[in-house]
Amino acid sequence: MMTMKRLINLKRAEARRIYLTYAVVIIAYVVCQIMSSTKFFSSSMRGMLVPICAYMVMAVSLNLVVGILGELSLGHAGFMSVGAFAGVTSAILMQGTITNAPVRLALAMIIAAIFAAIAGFLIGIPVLRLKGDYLAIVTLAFGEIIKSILNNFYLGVDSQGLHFSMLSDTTRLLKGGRLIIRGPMGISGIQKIATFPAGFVLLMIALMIVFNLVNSRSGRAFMAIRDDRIAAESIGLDITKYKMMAFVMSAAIAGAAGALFAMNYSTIVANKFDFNTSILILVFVVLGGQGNMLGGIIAAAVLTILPEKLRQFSEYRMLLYAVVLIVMMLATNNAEIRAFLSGLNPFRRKEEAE
Amino acid sequence: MKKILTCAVLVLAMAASAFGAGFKIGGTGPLTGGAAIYGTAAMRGAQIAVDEINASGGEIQFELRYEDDTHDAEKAVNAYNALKDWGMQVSLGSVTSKPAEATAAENFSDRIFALTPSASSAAVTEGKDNVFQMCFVDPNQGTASAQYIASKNLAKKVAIIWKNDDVYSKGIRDTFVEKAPEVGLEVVSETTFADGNDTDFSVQLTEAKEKGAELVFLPMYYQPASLILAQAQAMGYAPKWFGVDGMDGILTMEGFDKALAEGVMLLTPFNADAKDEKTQKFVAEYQKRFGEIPNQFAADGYDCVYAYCQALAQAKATPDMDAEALCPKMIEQFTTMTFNGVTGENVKWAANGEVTKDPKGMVIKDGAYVGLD
Amino acid sequence: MARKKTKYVPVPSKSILPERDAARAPVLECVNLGITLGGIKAVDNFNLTVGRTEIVGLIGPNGAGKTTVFNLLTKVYQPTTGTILLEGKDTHGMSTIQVNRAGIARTFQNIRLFKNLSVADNVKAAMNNEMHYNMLSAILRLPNYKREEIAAHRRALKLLSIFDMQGIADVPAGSLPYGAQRRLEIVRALATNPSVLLLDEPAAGMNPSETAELLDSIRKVHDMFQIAIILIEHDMSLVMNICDGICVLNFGQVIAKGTPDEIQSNPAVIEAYLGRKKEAAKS
Amino acid sequence: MIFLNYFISGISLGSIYAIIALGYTMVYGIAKMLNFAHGDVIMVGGYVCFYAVSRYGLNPFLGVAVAMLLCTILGIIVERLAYKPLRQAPSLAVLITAIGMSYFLQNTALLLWSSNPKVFPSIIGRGAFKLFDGALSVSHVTVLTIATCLVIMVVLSLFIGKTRLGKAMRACSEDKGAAQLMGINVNATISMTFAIGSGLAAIAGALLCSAYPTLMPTTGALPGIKAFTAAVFGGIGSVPGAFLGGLMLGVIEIFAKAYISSQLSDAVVFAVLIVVLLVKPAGLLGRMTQEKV
Repeated sequence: MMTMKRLINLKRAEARRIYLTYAVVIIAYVVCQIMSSTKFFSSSMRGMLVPICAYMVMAVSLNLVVGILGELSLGHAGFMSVGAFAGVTSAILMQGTITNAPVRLALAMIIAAIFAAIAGFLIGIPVLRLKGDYLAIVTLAFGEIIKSILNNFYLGVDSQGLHFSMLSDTTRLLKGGRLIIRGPMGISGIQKIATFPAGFVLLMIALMIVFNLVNSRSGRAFMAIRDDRIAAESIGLDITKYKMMAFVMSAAIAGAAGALFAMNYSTIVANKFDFNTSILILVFVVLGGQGNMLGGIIAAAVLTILPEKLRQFSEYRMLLYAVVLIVMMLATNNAEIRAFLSGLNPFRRKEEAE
Repeated sequence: MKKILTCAVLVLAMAASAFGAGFKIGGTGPLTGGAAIYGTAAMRGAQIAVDEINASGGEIQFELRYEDDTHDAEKAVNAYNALKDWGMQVSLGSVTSKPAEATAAENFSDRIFALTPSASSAAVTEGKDNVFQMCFVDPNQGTASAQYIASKNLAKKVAIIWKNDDVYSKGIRDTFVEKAPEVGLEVVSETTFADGNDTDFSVQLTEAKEKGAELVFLPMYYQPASLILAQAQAMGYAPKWFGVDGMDGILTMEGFDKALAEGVMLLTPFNADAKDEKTQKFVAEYQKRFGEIPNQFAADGYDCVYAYCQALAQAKATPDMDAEALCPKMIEQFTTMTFNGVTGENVKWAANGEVTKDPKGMVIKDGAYVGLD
Repeated sequence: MARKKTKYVPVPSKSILPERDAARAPVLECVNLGITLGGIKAVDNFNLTVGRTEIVGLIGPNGAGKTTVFNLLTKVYQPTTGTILLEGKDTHGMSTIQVNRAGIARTFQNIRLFKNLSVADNVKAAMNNEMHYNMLSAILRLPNYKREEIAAHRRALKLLSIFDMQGIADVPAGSLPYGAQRRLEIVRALATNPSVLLLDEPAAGMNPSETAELLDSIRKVHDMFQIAIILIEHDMSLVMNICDGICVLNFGQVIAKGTPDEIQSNPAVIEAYLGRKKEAAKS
Repeated sequence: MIFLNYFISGISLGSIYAIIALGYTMVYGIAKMLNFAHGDVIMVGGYVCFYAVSRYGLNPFLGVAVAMLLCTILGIIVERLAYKPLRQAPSLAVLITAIGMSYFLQNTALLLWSSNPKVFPSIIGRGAFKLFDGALSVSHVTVLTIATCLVIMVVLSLFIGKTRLGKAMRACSEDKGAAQLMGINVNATISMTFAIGSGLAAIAGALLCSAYPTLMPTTGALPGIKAFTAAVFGGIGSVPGAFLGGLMLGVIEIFAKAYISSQLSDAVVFAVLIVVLLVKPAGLLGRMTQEKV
């Protein structure tokens, strides 16, 4: 039993990592708020606060599927899209009745989460029968289908209530009605009610959901399925149910993030949430370390700010971004650099005792 | 290599102009990604105008900065904020419609005046008193096209092929379809394409052909249009073709078989073959610098800067005024002044920001534009 | 399907149920069980009755179909022929998950632990079906979450203490030494409250003293939980020592059944099993 | 007759997808990675061919040969710099690197060749075979594409089945560890696979741009994703599967456009993909590997 003594205490390390994550997020928020109020921040930085929050929440959401459940999703922007459209639509509908903007935002995000969860459920049904790369390609396909449908979806409101149509606008709104979703033109004239504090609160809620879930019977089941599907079945874990749970929960979080994101801009189109956006979010997760929430959050911030900071290189900007991306992937997967980094980080799991 | 050199020269030129106290004028547009061609053209057009104005040594001097928005609303707002940090006094908005809608909202709340070269969706200017457009609004183009086709009696049966995930294409298509029955046109076939689905047009063309369309209306940019023309020829379908301002540029594509575009009609405010001195000078300079013939985006960018130059001079504005002070002056000037540029004579603006200029009906003959009238 | 006569010595017809179980119905009955995998009858005509607290050894040369029997019992494969009765109920059409809930738990020949989970979490994952709080309770940390989690943790530690592993409850399972991993798999299987425990080569890779320890532990488990255990094992001393009855497989067929003493003196077994070993030793 | 016309359009589009999908499937089969930069190698092939033919007046077929050579070199360099150091890394890391490489190639192309679309000179002209008094027309490019695609498929199948290197590739795709033990240089085999895949990409580029003659830095990206879908459709890792998947995807896309809705054709294509995967979880011709318990 001597060897056991040298093994690290997983529970304590995990708890430490969770508290560290919360602490970093809270400190970062306070610092940003102070800097923002003292005008020390450039408008460029200030303008990115909300989208960064939204991307961080997306990273947490995707991490639940990729890092905790161990399945690859290439269509996560689809959930974001559903949330964005549902959230913005409901916010527009509530404009008359609920005048308090933060309350409206919160309600819109909840509705967005519900709609995205429904989408997650529908996608879950076929997805859960598949494995590995085939599952990934189906999520990609669903992302494209969602985009395609939203590009052909028309939704209007008038005194008679809601009207919707597909392919072309046949809603025939009464006078005074408003066509909210206009197919490929998306939604215009959105009231920008998303705020940095709202983003912070959403991120904290997302983290709380994921961390608390991970440390519960459901989370154990997710990770058991990830580590060994056959063994998980052998101890009676309902694989389909837990995969579905993780997918739906992840979709709901992504939906809320989508609503937050959309309400930071005056306009939103379905094409924004395409394959490239899904990949971008995946890059956050992979770069931050699968299953590592704090890593994903930091990666989201860095990779959102990076292209802006590269503006001085004008047309070489995206080229440099690509190079940085490749170099980062090579560096984080290089054994020597890894060892060096883990030496720097006192919270990092130590290598296994021999 | 030549291109890189020119770029270097450009950067130097920009750096040089930074020493003189000029108005800081900034815009966003896609300089990378699939839509890069539009942003790059507008930027280059604007740069030529700025250099010309600065070189002439007049009262008004400019510093131009263009930021990449990759044709994305989110990135456009980031780019806009970067320009704001730089100290932008007047704005060129964004080059493409959806990003422009997003930045226009920022322009409105920050009270920074904007004149967008080419963002043509109506939503860009809607409800914003300080956002103006240099190009036609999409709905007007649709209506004007329908009217034009009917009045010249070009066809009765019309097919439309439009881009299903594009604001510009959709905007024109909507008003065209609305106007068509009024002027006695019958839309017999309506088909679409989208990103990632924009290479094969055989179905769209077959349907138009089967339904007996005499004219095919193409509210789209010239890159897919060139594919449509090539595929129609391959299948032996030769209707009349009618395009809008986005079609301009088709003749300048490297390697394009101009015979394919023979007889294509389009409404465009700009014609690179025009014989007037202003256009010729601009086209020559553009070709010299970039080795390409400028398209309508470049011309719009060019005109925007000259329009600003005129407005600022008339308002007796000085570079030490801040954006907020310039804004009401610009609104006043743009709603009252008349401007002559390469994209139109006697250009005027309405209070809602829409431009009034006459679209020129053009037809392509022997690989060049010829006025239709 | 008609019973096939084998060329081997007839299977002993009498039950190998131990005296103590004779009065009670058997917990597990396999009747005429068979499966064809890739055109080969991997297991054929497999009949076995396991008493409620019996320890049965499943032995045979490599590739005899022992693990396939386990895979049939746990429904990793659906049998092509035959029936499996668990507590008298037909398990036809059940999935691995349902069979586990009905009372069969197993370990694996190639260890399949949840490597990144802690030792305690491996065990608690197996207790999932006896916990009832929902996702909302977990997210909001409601009292029933805390109550059930504490109870589960206590029980996990208690189970781990059978193998004296309670001290390493918070260590990642993947970092344990080999022997400990095998033991943890047994604890994890026990945590699902099985009535039949299937152990697939539990002593593989263990040294003699570890094997002796394992033997004690299996006895302890058996006495504590009063469950039936079927084990596949190559270590004959372990099998002969612990098992009430032994079933010998060769080429997918049962060639002998009986008490350890009977098996040791069965000529067919010696020929098929030990004989082969002799040949191997010769060559 | 219209139906037949649509069918031929579908086959024509599908054969382009098929030829791109071959590259995806080969690399996936051996290296088990989704090489998202494959579409961009195709774009590079297209540009090289364009410049060789339009600017330097080379014979189109010579142009394709030059493109093949340069793309093969490009493939080797990319593999050496970006993928080889990640042989031991998790597959997701390689996926992200491939995407980074895709951005890199696109943006390099943007700087080198500008965003202005180039019109590709068809390698065999724009003529068509007219059948049934012109009611049915099949363009020369279509015929060439299908023929090339078939030839490549047959050659590849023979190559993989018969040659030493081909057998080494198969061994690597089955079990890298075992292949290593058998004395196969796994690293070199994977590198060779990339080289061949990139060479094929050049042909795909020339054919893609001949059939649909505009060339932009983003030309390869979206057909790349479609072709990847096609590869999965047919069963990723399977050479005949890529061919079948590509053709079917093309035909489905055209029929969806023609008979369902041109607006929703992409949604229909992807929906069919999902249905196919539900019925055959490893694609049409893919093999399902059962995990050993």
